[in-house]
Amino acid sequence: MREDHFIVIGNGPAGSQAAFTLKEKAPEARVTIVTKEREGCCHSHLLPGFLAGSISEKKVFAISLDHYTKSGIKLRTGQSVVDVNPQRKEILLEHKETISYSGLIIAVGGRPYIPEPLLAYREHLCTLKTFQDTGTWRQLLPAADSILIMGGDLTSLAVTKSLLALKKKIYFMLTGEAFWPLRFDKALQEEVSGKLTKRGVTVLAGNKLVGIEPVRSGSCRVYVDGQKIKVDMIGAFFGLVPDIGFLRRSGLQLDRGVLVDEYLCSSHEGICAAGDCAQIYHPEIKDYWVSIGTKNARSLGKIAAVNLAGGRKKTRVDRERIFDIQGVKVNTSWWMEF
Amino acid sequence: MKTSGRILAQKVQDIQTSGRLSIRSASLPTWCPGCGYFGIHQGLNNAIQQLSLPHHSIVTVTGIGCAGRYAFFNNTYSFHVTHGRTLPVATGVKLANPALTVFAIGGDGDGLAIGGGHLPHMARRNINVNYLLFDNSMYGLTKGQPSPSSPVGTKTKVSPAGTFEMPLNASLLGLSYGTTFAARLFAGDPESITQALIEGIRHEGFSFFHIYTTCLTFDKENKTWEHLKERVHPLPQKYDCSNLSKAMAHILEDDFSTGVIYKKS
Amino acid sequence: MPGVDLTIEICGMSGDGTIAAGTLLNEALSGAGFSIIGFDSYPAEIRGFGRCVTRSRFGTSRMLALSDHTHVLISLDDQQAISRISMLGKNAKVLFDNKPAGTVQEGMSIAAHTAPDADLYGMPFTDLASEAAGTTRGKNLAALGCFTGLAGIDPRFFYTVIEKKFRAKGETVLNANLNSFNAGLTYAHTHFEDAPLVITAPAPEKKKVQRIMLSGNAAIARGALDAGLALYFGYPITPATPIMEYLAKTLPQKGGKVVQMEDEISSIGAVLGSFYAGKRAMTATSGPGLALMAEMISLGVMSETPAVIVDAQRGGPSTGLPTKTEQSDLHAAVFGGPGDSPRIVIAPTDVAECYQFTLKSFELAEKYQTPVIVLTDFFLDNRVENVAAADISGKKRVDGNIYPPKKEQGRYQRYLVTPSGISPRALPGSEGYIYPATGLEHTEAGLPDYSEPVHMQMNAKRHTKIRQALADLPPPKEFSQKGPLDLGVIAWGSSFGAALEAVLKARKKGLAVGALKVISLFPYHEEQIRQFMSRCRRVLIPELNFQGQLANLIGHLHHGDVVRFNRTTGTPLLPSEILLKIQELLQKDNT
Amino acid sequence: MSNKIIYSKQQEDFDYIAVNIPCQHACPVNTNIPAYIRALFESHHSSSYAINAMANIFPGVLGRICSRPCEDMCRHGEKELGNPVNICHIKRAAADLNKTPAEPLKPLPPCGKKVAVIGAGPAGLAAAHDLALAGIDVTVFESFDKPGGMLRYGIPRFRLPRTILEKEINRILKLGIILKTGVHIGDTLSLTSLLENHDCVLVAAGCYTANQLNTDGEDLKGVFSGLDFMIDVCSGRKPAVGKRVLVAGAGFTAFDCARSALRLGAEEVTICLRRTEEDLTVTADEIFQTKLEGVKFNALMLSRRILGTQKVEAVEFVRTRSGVLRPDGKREISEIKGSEFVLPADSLIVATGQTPLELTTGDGKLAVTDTASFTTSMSGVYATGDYLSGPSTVIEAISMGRKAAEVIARRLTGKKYRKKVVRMQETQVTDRLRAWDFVPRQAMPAIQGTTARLKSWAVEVETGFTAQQAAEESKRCYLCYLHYEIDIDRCIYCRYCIDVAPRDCIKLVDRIETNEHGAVTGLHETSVWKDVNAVVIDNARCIRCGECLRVCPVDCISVTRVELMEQGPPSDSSIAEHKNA
Repeated sequence: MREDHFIVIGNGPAGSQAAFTLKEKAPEARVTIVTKEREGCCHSHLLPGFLAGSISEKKVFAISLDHYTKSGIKLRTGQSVVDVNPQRKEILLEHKETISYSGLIIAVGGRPYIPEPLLAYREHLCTLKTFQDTGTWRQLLPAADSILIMGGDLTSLAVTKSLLALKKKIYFMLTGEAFWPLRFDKALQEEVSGKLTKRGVTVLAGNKLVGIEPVRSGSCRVYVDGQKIKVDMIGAFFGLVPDIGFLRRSGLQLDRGVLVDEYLCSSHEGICAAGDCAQIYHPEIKDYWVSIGTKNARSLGKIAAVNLAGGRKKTRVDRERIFDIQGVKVNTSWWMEF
Repeated sequence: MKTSGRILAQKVQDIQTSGRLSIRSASLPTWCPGCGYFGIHQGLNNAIQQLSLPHHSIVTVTGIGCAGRYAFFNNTYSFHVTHGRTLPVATGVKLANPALTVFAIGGDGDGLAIGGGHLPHMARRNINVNYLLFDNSMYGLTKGQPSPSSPVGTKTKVSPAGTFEMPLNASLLGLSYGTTFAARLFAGDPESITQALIEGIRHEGFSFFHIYTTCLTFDKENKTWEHLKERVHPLPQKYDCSNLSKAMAHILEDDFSTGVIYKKS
Repeated sequence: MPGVDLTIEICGMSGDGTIAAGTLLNEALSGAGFSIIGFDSYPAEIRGFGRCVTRSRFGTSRMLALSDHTHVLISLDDQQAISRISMLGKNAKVLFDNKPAGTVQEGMSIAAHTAPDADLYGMPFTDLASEAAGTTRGKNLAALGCFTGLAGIDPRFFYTVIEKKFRAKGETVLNANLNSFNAGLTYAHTHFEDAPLVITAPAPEKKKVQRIMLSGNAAIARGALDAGLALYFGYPITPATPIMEYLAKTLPQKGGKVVQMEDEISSIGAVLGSFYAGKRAMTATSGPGLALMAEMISLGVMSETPAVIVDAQRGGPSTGLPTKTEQSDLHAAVFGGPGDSPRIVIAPTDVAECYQFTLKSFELAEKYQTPVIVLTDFFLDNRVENVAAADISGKKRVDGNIYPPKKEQGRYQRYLVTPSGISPRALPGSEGYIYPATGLEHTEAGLPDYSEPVHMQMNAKRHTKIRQALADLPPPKEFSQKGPLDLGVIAWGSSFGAALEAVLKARKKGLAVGALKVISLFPYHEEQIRQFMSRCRRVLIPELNFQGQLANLIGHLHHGDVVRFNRTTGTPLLPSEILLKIQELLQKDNT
Repeated sequence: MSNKIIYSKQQEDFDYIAVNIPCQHACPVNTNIPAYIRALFESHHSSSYAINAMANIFPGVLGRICSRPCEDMCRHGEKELGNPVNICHIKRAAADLNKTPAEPLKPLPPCGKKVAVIGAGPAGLAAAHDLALAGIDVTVFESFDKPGGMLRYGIPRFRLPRTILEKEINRILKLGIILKTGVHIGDTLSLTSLLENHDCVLVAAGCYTANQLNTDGEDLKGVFSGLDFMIDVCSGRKPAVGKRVLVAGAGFTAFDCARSALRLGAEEVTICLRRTEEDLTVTADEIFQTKLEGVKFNALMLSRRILGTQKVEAVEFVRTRSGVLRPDGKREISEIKGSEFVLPADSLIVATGQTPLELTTGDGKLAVTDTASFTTSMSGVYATGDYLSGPSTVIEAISMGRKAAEVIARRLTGKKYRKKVVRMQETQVTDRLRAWDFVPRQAMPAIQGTTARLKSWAVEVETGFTAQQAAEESKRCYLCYLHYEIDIDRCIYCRYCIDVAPRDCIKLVDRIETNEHGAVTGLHETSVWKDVNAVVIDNARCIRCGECLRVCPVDCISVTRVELMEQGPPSDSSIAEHKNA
C-alpha cells in the first residue's frame, strides 16, 4: 500500500498549523509543506510592530525550522507551486518537479491587492505582507518624515499606529476599496475617519487620486482632487487578494479565494483550503465569508487538517465578530482593537 | 515527407519483434551524443542478428579509451583489458575455445600507438579474431590529444602548434602486415559496416576492420561528420578485392574509399 | 569585522562547463583580493555520465585546505548536485536551474533534498543563456552572473577574467559569454533585489602582492620551465595530462619540445636518453604509468642516469579510480621496481612547493645521477591557489652536473667508487670520456660484471650516493611550540595543509599539539623526524591510503604510540576530521 | 529534398492537425495561423491579410474583437512555455499594416441561381460572400439601416471603429451582392414571397430577443436589456443610467454595457456574475481594460427581484454555489436558498443573453429542423448563424455562415465547392532562433488614463501594434505547421538530437501508440538501451527550433510543412498561389 502523503501549500499560520495537526492525526503519513517564502512561518500581523521596534525578529518567526524537522515534517522553503492536478493528485513546482499527494491543503494566504487604476504607480507604493517587505520600509523610514497611507485595511491601521509611535506625519487616504472586495458604507467610513483624526492623522476621505509624481529620491508629489501634497513614502493597504493564480488551470472552483464548504473541503476530493485564501460558504450565516487574522487562520488550518485526516469538524462562526458590509461578510476580531 | 503514424508504429513494432536490438545492454551508452560509435554499434549489432549468432557465443575484448567502453554496452561476454593489449587477450580467448566468435575493439590510440606492436603479429598468426579499429584520430577519453593517425598539423592542447608526425594509415598497415581480410568502413554508413562484418566474421582467419569515425567533442577539423560525409565513398564498382598489390596501390591513392579492400582467397 | 571564509561549489554534468565556471570564479575572486584554494574533480567519461564539481574555499586569511561545508552551491545539473547536499552547511545558498527541459518526478530536483534552512534560488540558467546568446552553452556563465548578482560582488572582477579567457576566441564567443553572464547578473538583480549574501572584498594589501591563480600541475610545469627543461615526453593519463598541455603551449617558446610518446615505457626511455646526452627532460604520469616505468626507472638507477618523473597519484591499484585522489603510490615510488633501486622521492605539499621542488628536482637528478620522483596527487595537481608571484618564479637554476676533471681524460671510469658515491659523469660528445651505460650490473668502467664484490660494492655506492642527497633535500618543517607535546601530527603531500589547519585550531583550543611537514620521502631526514617524535607523547599520521604508507616508512622511528589515520574515499582529507581525531586521542589520554 | 506536394484526405492526417497545429484546429474556420504569422514576419502584409481573409473574411474586425479560441490552444501558452502568441492582434496588424487594397475576388461565372439572405450580420455576410463566389445571385435583406448586425449594433465604437467594419463589408458587397436595408421580413415581405423569387432563402437573422429576468420590477424605469442598451448606444442615443449601475451578465455584451455606462457618466458600475471571474470567457485583456476603467466585479450572485416604485432603487440578489463544469464548458450553478441580499442601484442592465427573434411562415413559426444541414421546417429555407445556434461568437457565426452557403450552393448546382485537405510538402528548416522563444508576449498598446478614454465614443481604446511590435510578436510563433520526423530506418540512435533539444521533445521509445485512424497518440518511453526501438520526435512537444535537424550526423531528420487547407472554388486558387510565393 502506498503511504499517505499530505501536502500543505503555504507556511503561514494556517499552513503550519495544518501541517502540525496532520502529523499529529496521522503520524505515519508523510507531511510536506511547500512555501515560496525563504524563511519560516512569519506572523505578518506582527510586522508593523517589528517596524516600530517593539517586536523582535525572533518573535515574528514563531516556529523554529528545527521544530519542523523534529516533528517529521518536510519543509520546502523558497519553492513555488505553479499548478495542481486534482485528477492525477499531483502538484507541479516552479522548477518543474512534480509531487504526488493523497491529501492537499491550500493555505497560501493572500498578497497585497493594488487596484488596477493604481497599477501605473506601482513602483512608488510600498506594501507590507512578507518579512522581505520590511526591508524596503526599514530602508526608507529613517529619512521619511511624512507618509501617505492609502487604503484602510487592518494592516494599514496597525502600520499607522506604529508610524505614529515613530513620530511620523501621516496622511491617510481612506477609500471605499480598502476592504476589497467589500466597501465601507458612509457611517463606518466616518467612524474610522474620526478615530484616525483623533490620533493626529490627516484624513483625506473621499478624495479622488489624480496622479503621483516622483520628486527626487523616494519623495513623491501626490495630486488629489486639485490639491497636492508632498510625502516621502507611500504605503498601499487595500487588503489581500488570495494568491491563487497558480490554481487557475487546475479545475478547482475559485472565486476570490478557493471556494470551500464549512468543512473547508473544496469540490475535489482530498483538497481543502484554509486561512486567508479560503472563501467559505457557511450555512449558518447563509453567505460566503473570508477570515482575517492570525488567530482565525490557525483555527482554520487545524480544522482543514482534521477533516483531511478523516475527521468531520465544522468551522465556527462567531456572529459577534462578523463584519457585515453590503451583504458580504468578513470574520474578524481586529477591528475593536484599534 | 511525414510518415503515417500507422506505418511508424508498425516499424517500431517490427524492430521489437525482430529482436535485433536485444543484444544491447540495459544501460545507455556513455559516449557523447552524436558519436560515430553509435553507427558502428548499429552496424555490428545488425550483423550479429543477421548471422543469428547466439549472444553467449560472442566474446568482445576491448582496450582503453572511448572504444574500450564498448564492452559495457553489449550483452555478450566481454573483457575490458589494459591499454593496447586487446589482441593478445583475444588471441588467448580464441585459442582456448575456437567455437567462440571473438571481437577485439579499440581506438586508434589503443591500436596504433600503445598497442601498435601487436597488429603485425596478429596478422602473422592469422587467428580468427575480428578486430575493429575505431579510427577518429583522437584521444577522446583523456580529453583530446592527437593519435598516431592524426594528420600532420593537428592542433590540440598538447600540440598547440600542430603535430609534425606523419599519420599512420591503418588500412595500409593491415595490408602490409599480411592481414588476410581487410575492410575500410565509415561509421555514418551502418549498412555497409553490417555487410562487411558478415563477410569478415565468416572469413576463416584474422579480419581487420578499419572504421573511420568521429570525435565530435574534441575534433572539430579533421574527422568531423561534415568532412567524412563529404569525402567517404564506396570502392570502385569493378574493384578486385583479391589482388593484394592492387589493393595496396588503391589504398595509397584513395584515402576515403570504403568496402572490403582485400580478402585472401 | 570577522574574516571571510566561504566555500562555493559548482556542480554539473561533464559538458556543462562546470570547470570553466569554477576557473573564472577563482580568477575573479583572486582579483578581488581573496586567498583561494579550489579543487575540481572530473570524470573519466567525457560526457556520458559523471559529475563535475569545482569547489573553492576563499577567505581573507591564507587558506590551507578544503573546508567541511559548502556555503554556496551552484547546481548546473540537479542529478549530480543532489549528491553534494551533504556538504552544505547551515543556511547554505543553493542556486539551481529552475527551468529544466521537462517536468521531473518528485525527488529529481535538488529542491526536494535541501534542508529548510537552505536558501533556494531557482534561476533559469539555461534559458537565460539561450535568450542572451542563442545557445545553452553559456548556462555556466549565466549561473556565475546569477551568483555575482546575489553576492553583490563587483562584476568588473568577472568582466576582466571573462575577457581574458575568451578574447582569443573572437568577438562572437566573448560577447556570447559576456551576454550570458550579464543576463544572469541582471536576473539576480531584478529578481532578488536585496543581495542576500553580500561578500566584502578584503581591504587592499599595504604592499600589493601580485598573485597568480595556479594549479599544482601548472606550478610543476613552471618549475620545470624555470629549470631549463629541454624536452618533455609523455603519454596521456589522468591526472597528469595538464602538465603536458601546459608545457606544449610554453616549452616550444623556449626552444624546447613536447613529444607525445606511444606509451609510458617509451616516455621514460626518452627522458633517460635525453639526460644521458646532457639535456634536461621530464615525464609526468600517474600510478599505472609509474608501474609501467618501474623497469626503466631501475634502469636509471642502475645506469646512474638522471630523470625527473612526476607521479600524479590517483586511486589504485591498477586502473583504479582515475579521477579520485589518493596517496597510495608512496611505496611504489620509494620501493617500486626490480632489485634494490634507491632513488629520490619528494612530495610537495602545496602549489608553491610544486614549483619549488620540481625546479629543485632537476638539480638533484643531475647531481646524484638518479631518477627523481616528484610525488603529487590528484588533489594537489588540480587544486588551484592564488600564490604570490614571488613564490613561483625567479628561482635560480643550478646545474647539478659534475663533470670529470680533465686529468681523467683517456682513463675515465664512469662508475668510479668515491666516498660520496658520486662519480663524475661525462656527456656524450665530449672527447676522451667514452663509456658504456648499461642496466646490467657493471664495474667502475661500466662493463658487465656479476661478481660478488662488484655487486656489493656497487649497491653500496648507489645507496651511499642517495643518502648523501639528504643534505640537499628540504628538511622536515615543524609547526609547534617548544617543549613536550601531547600529540605530534606528521603529514605529507596534499594532506599536510589539512593537518596544519587542524593543529592550528587545536592549539587555539589550548591543546599541546604540533605538526611536522615531511617533504623528502626518500631518503628521509631520520634525525629530525626522530627528534620531533621524541618530544611527542603520541604521533598521529593522517594520510589518504589504506595501509598508512608513511607510517610504514617512518613509524619505527618513534618509541611511543603511532596512530594511523587512513581514509580512501577518493576525496581530500579535511581539517575537521583530523581535528576530531586529535581531540578524540587527547580526550582518551585524559580519561 | 523533393518539392513533391501531397494532398491527403486521410482521417489520420486530420487527427494529426488537431493535435499538432492546435491553433488552426481551434479556429472555427480553420484559419491558417502559422502561415499568416510567418507571412507577417516576412513583411508580406498583404498575403498575411489574404490568408486570413480566405478563411475568416473579416480580418480587421476579428483582429480586434475575436474571442480567440486559438490562443487558448497555442503551444506557447503551455505551462512551462510562457504565454500564448498574441494571434489575434497579429491578425489586426496584418489588416492595419496592409497598405495594398485587397485584391478583388473573382466569382465563378453566374450559374443562374438566386438566393435571398436574411440578415447582414457576420453569418449572413459570410454566407453571401461564399454564395456570390460560387456564381450565385445573392440579395441580402437587413432590417437595420446599415449592414453589420451585431458587429455594428452590439459592439461599441471604442472597440471596433466603424471605418474598419465598413471597409470589410464593402469588400464583400463588391462581389455583386445586392443589399436591401430597412426591410423587416414578415412585415413588408414574407418568407413565402421571397421563395417565389429565389431558389433558396437563408435566414441569418441573429438573436435579437433579449433574455428577460422574468422577475418582478422588470418594467421599472432604469431597467435595460443589454441588447437594447447596446443598440441605443451604437446608434448614437444616450440612455440615462444614473450614478450606480449594476450589470447582470458575464459575456462581452455585459462588459460592453458596463464600459458604455461609464462613458454615459455613471460613477459606480458593477458587473454582477452568477458564476465567478475565473469562469469568464471574456479575454483577459478585456477584463483588465474594464477593471482599469473602474468597473467593479461581484461574483456568485443571481438577481431575484428588482425593487423600486417607479424607477429602480435596488436589486435583490441571492447567493449561488458553483458546481461542476458541464460538457459545454459552462459551470453548473445553484441558488442557495435563504441567502438573499439587496444592493442599491439607479439602473440595472440585464445582459444575460439573447434568443432568436423567430420568423413566421404561413404555417406558424419557422423552426430549425437540423442544425447540421441548416434546414428548417420550411422547404427551401435554411437557417444559420445565431439564429440557428443561439448566441455564439463572431468567428463561430462566420463559420456557420460559410458552411450553410456550401450546403446551399451544393444543392443548387450539384457541385462541391470547399473540400478540406491536408497539404504536405517537404521543406527546409526555418531561420527561427531559439532566442525568439524568450521574446515576451507583446502587450496591445492601449490609451492610458481613463480621462482620455472616456472623452469620446470614437476613441479606440486599443491602439494596435506597430510594425515592429507585430514582427516581434510574430517571432514568437513556433510555426507548428512544420513537422519534424526521424527516419527510423536510418537513425543510428546516437541521441545527438536529444542532446541539443531545448525541451523533452525527442524521446527514446519502445512503442508508439496510435488511434483507430492511425494517428500517433502516444510515445511509450524507455531508458533501457535494449528496448530503445526508435528515437522519435514528439511533435506535440516540439517547438520547431530545428536544432535536431542541424546536428543529425546521418541526416535522417526531415521537415514537412503540414497544413489544413480548403480546396475552394477556382477563384481562391490565386490567393493560394500568392500565399505559397
